Amino acid sequence: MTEAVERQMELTLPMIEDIEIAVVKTASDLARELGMSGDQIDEIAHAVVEACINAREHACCDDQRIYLRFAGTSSDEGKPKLEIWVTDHGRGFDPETAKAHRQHRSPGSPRKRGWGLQIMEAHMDRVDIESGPSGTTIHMVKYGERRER
Amino acid sequence: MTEAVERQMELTLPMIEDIEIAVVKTASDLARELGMSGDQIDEIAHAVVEACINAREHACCDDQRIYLRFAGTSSDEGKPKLEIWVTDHGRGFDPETAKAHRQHRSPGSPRKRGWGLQIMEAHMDRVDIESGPSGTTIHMVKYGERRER
Amino acid sequence: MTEDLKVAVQRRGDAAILYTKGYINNLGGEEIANRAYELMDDGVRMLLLNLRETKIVNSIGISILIEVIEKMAERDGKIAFCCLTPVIQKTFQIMGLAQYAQIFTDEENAVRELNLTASA
Amino acid sequence: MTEDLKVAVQRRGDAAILYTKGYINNLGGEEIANRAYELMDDGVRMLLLNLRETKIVNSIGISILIEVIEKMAERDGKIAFCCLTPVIQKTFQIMGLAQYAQIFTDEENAVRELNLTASA
Ligand SMILES: Nc1ncnc2c1ncn2[C@@H]1O[C@H](COP(=O)(O)OP(=O)(O)O)[C@@H](O)[C@H]1O
Ligand SMILES: Nc1ncnc2c1ncn2[C@@H]1O[C@H](COP(=O)(O)OP(=O)(O)O)[C@@H](O)[C@H]1O
Repeated sequence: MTEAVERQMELTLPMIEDIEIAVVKTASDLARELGMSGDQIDEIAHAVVEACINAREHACCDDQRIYLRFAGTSSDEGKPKLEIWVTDHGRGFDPETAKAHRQHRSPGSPRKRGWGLQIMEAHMDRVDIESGPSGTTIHMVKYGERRER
Repeated sequence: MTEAVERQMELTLPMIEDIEIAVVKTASDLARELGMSGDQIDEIAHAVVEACINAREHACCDDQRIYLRFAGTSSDEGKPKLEIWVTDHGRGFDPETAKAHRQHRSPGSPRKRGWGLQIMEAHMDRVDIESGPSGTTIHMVKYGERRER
Repeated sequence: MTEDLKVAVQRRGDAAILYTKGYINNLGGEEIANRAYELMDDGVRMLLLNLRETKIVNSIGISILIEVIEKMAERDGKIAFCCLTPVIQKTFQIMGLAQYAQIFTDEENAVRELNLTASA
Repeated sequence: MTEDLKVAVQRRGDAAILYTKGYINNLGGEEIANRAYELMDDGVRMLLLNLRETKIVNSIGISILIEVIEKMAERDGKIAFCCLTPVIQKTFQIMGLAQYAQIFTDEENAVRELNLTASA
């Protein structure tokens, strides 16, 4: 019998260069405590990096901060689960428009940008975007493997 | 006539290695906006570094976070002023005892540690410590030069 | 938090192996690009990027690598990668980079397949 | 945020100049110490630390530098510093380091005063 683990963490970080590394560190520590595998931790890391650089690059807000919330659970009953919310108080955007303009692999001319949302979706089990004139929240969920015993 | 500047910022940071660099960056940006000189900004930077590494090294708490608050003012009337609060929810300490055991420059055997509080005091205009079993807050104040015109 | 990208280069005749260590963000990508362009100016037409010590990348950094691949292709050269973590490899696939550059599991394989001559 | 300390060494006969770039924290201090011990093992007895590209230090990093100064003194060698920012110089004074090591404003002065021979 392993114990049930519950983890909560909230952070308010300055929007400065490479601040995503602090987020990666925090998310990785949490995911590890929940018993996620190395590759799963890496996927979470790559997803939060993209969410953070989007907040820093696109939010364009006076409030130069990124708000993070992590909630993790892990127990014998089910798969470990880590939820992450990345919020900025920036100008927001229309996710549908952004997705429509998303870059594709067009042979011969891979486009420069527009991969962030796709990377988040590819690495996480669920990505929801809530965005409006007072800011954006990216909500991401990752499930680990059921623990072996 | 220059405008009066008021700046407030609160952050909640993970207690991870080198997180003080994020604090230095934030404090430096604020101090610069208030019109402080390069050396004053550097002094503030060195003081917050020591406050943050103390929180990370000595707090020993489950709540692996450092709480920062900055409040800056600058106007034609007086000197620019930056106040910084560095808080942890750790085990606390007795500042008087710590000060009594503080290292001195003893020729031939400079001691390894015990300089943090002295560095903060040397670089800032005021340092107050509030500490108890539920944590520690270091409150520091720095005044800039009166602006020339 | 300290994740400055470090780059080391091993020249092998007309080819070179570039080793990265750390986070490939925009600055990291530019650092790699600058070194790659120096090598290209110096005649290198086969460049292997060994990412063994890179555990994390971002989409801006990788988009810069795509530019480097394109510039190398314009000069009829080739860029290949080796020693990617599974998640970086997956990211390369998402970004379509895997279409324009060969990816090898380890350096030995890459050196053999690409016929990289010994250190000159 | 990326502030990994970088160290470069210039050997000058029995002396050496060690250039630092970045934040001198515990890891940075240890990096400097390791390079200094290598040089000491290799016969260097006069070591100038040029901190021109270091803008920030912490008390743990500096306490490691104090250890290096002591180890060098045990071997009848000497460590000196140059190109400190005013605030780093002040920090050195607070920590008493200024008593055990000479501090020069610029490298030229240090090289002249310490009689550092040209690059060997
Ligand atoms: N936090 C955000 N605030 C405002 N706009 C955003 C935010 N995140 C994404 N966007 C918008 O969505 C677009 C697509 O984002 P993404 O897929 O990450 O690609 P990229 O960031 O490379 O442009 C961005 O170009 C931007 O216009
Ligand atoms: N945030 C803190 N929480 C608990 N104890 C602290 C804290 N800050 C300082 N202390 C105590 O005060 C002592 C003196 O601190 P300082 O002058 O910074 O020297 P050093 O950190 O090098 O020991 C520390 O050794 C520690 O016992």
